[in-house]
Amino acid sequence: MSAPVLFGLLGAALSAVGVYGLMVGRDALARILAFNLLGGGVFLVFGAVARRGAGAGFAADPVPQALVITGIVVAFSATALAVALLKRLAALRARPGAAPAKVAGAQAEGTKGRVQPGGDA
Amino acid sequence: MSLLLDAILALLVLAAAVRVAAGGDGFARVVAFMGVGLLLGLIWVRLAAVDVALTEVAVGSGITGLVLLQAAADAPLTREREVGLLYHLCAGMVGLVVFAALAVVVLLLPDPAPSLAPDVVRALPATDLGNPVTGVLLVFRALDTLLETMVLLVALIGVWSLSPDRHWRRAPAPLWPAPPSGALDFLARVLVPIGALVGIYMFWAGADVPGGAFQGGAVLAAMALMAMMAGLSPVPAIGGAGLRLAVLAGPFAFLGVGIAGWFLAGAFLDYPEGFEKTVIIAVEVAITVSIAVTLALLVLGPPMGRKA
Amino acid sequence: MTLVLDIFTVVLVAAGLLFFIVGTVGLLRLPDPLARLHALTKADNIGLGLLVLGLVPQAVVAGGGLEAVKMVAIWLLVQLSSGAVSQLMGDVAYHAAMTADPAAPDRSAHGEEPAP
Amino acid sequence: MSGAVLFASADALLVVAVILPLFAVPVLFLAPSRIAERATVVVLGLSLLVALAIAGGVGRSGAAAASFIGGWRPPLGVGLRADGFSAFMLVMTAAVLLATGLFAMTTPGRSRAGGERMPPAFWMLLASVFSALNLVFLAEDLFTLYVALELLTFAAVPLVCLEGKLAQVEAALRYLLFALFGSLLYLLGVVVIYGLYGTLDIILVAREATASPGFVLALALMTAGMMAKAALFPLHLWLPPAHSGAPPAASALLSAVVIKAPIFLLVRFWLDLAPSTLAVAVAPMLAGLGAAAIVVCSLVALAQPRLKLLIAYSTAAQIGYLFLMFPLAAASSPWSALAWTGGALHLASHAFSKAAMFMAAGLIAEALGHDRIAGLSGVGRVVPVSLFAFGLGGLSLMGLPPAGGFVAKVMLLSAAVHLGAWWIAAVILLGGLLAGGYVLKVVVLALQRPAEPLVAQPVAHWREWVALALALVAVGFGFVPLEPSHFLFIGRPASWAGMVP
Repeated sequence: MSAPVLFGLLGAALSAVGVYGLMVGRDALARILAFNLLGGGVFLVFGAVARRGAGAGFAADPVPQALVITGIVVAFSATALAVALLKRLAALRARPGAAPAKVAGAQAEGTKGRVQPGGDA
Repeated sequence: MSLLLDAILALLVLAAAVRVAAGGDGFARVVAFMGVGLLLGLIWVRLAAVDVALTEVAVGSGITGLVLLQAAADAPLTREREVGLLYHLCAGMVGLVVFAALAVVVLLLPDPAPSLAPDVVRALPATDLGNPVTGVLLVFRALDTLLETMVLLVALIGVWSLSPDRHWRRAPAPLWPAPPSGALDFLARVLVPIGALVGIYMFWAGADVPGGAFQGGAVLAAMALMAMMAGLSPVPAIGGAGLRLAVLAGPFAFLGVGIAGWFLAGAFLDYPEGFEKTVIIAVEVAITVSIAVTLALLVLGPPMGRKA
Repeated sequence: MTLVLDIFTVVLVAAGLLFFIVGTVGLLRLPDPLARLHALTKADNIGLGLLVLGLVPQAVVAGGGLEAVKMVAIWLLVQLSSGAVSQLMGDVAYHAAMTADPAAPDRSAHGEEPAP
Repeated sequence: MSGAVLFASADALLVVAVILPLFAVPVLFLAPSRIAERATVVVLGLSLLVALAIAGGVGRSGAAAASFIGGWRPPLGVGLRADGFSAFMLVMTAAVLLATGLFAMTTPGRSRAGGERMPPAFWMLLASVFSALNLVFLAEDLFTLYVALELLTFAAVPLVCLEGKLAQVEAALRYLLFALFGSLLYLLGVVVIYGLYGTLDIILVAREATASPGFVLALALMTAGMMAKAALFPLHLWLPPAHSGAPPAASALLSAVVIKAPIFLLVRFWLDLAPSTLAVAVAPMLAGLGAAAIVVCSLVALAQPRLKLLIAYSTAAQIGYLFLMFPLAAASSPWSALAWTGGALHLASHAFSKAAMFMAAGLIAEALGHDRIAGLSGVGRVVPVSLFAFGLGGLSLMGLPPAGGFVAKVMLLSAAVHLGAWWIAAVILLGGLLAGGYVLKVVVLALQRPAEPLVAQPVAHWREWVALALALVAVGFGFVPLEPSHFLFIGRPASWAGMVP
């Protein structure tokens, strides 16, 4: 077995752990973490593909490397957005008025439209 | 021998990943995840992808970890749902299937591997760049990179949109609620200038050796955040014209250069002959600034009710 | 000459690893955060220092002075950041212990009240 | 050739379609919102003209238009390509988004304090959604498509929770996680394809692809990813809370066009990328899920107590029809062209009718202060134009003449009958009956005499007319000829032959 194959298999394993985590994650943080593991696994498989494609004087195919860099930055953006939503959710749940009954009513209010965001305090 | 070391590295990553997915304390999981990121950085070096290794450590582990730590601190663990044993088994089966299928594919990949490396070698001299990865990012697949800067911008708009409209010119909450301690202050005073230098070097060297706008921008963002955590600089209000221009500079300078390419070189995102490297570096300066500012703002989160 | 250098490297790296092992055992075995930090900082400072010191001659022989300078710079940066971060973590752990103990001394002086 | 000539050429318009909407973002970032709002609507209008120009060019020349970014040809570079189907999607999207923009504009004379204005983020996200969708329809590169899908996700998710309420933020987070899961599964498939063929260009991959285990796995991963994004049963659970919780303008664009992007890509993957024998083998599975979506989600829609949730479940059901198209369109028979045309027509008429229905529901809720279906009796007297728009949109969903949905379903039905797929025919008919059930439930109630006098807020009439215009377009599709469309087949099968960089 060669290093690219070994790390390709590791990528497969990380992807599997990520998929499992996304399916069973009990809280949103768990699922965000699982998403990042899955991303790491996908990128690693791509890295193995890149290393196998070494040639023409390069130790690895540069195209997948560039794509993985793009992918990592996109995954970070996704994480930042998800965490911002998660924090907002935690803040809303911590409010005294956020009893379940009120939550159910929020939908009707929501359809009124044109309400200032966050204006339900 | 080196394969043995690689195998140990792989097992460490796997163990840390299982720890991340295992549940329990949020902080512990996030720290384990950052460990996965650092180890993955080593693996990328072993895969001869140093540019990716730098990105993985700076963005995938470092800044992502910072964001996740905030989530662990802010959101108490809420068990949003309880899943039964049967569901666990199903999910485990799905995971196993994913692993088995991917493993088979990895083992059966064609030999010799198809690769675009020869095409890149043929085309790279026309770009005057020494680093093939930068060549792919900024020349051959410039559209992807342009869109990636847009993705960051849209993500920032999305994060800001979580705040009420009236907060759109205010500042995000500081990352570090307690008053800064002496140790942090000292660390920031010494490390921020060094780190800023490293960030600028990473971007500058990226044309010819591993590094580039994304890696350099991430390091600069981390240094800005550190300065803010130590209280050396205030958290900026998001309404300032300078800040907003800095956020827009990268994507729209890139877009502008792309449109100029239509008139000067005959195709969108083509660079005028003889000036390729100059124009590419100029675009990279703008992108680096925007990435640094945008990443830092994404970490800081939506503006809060506080006036800066 | 190379033999002497090699022996020097092996001895120092082995000593460095010993510190890392001790530090790791301490991290796993010691009872509270402050004691664990105490164990870890030893690994970071002396362990890494010995590793770098052991490897510097090899780097000089193989690649000239620049590689050696880089390694020393890494060690210095780790010294700086691990020292400062240990301070911060110790601070947090200390205050957490104080908060958990009702008989703790006045804690307003430490200002760990979370900002609103 | 000089740059100015290139700029106006049909090929260059493909790039313009992608980048033009983005120029609304800096205006919004820097200018006061009143100016920015109008600037965005102007940009939306210009983009519609660009889409029409592309469609006109494709129709006139009878061949696909193409553009190579930076002059680099695939496999190294990225190619954009508009065939008949892409051009059709571009025009449809541009029209719906322009209507959405008009609907969301501030009523002249109403102050900001009245809560009448959409936040600036809405306009920026709208422009970004537009750009991302155009890229999805045009890009021939699998990784560029990944970036486009992520751009679409990041722009669409915050639209769900613009009002910042707890239920909306929950729905947005769930939507985001589903969408990200889908994106990564898709990317995993792309990685496998690169490992097998060393290229990411759809046309170049299709030329080499065989039904090898690796390629089948890649397609399976990409399909699963798109199914999660398209909310195909049983991955539909994120859709109803997200689409029903958003402000009406956002619901309209999410349900009408955003959801179509992954479906468009599935069509590309199974009819352009996959070997046809493989497509024939797999299509019945997709159709089975589609059938389940139609039956289950329609029944759930019938039971909904709120109007917007009902419409959202109806979207989850209507998506099923587009999957019923696959076995019919993949079969090598003259009838498959008719099925293909019917599928495309259904896609467009659903987009227009669903946008109209969400806008109408928003206006009804604005007038009454709630959207409980039980409390809708007599609302037809308060907002007759909105109710008419809702009814016309519903007509198309039911598949009654003369609406577009009718012609689409007749095409699908005749193809199904001639191809001997009786169960598909049965599901199409059953779905129409169920849609009739949930639409008529609302309309009949709304036309009743109210039990007690209704207290209603006035709504802006011109916004009612926007909804009605969309519904009329959906009905207008009912007058297209009942035959396979020539336009949709321009540029198929796909090839780069004859395209100069």
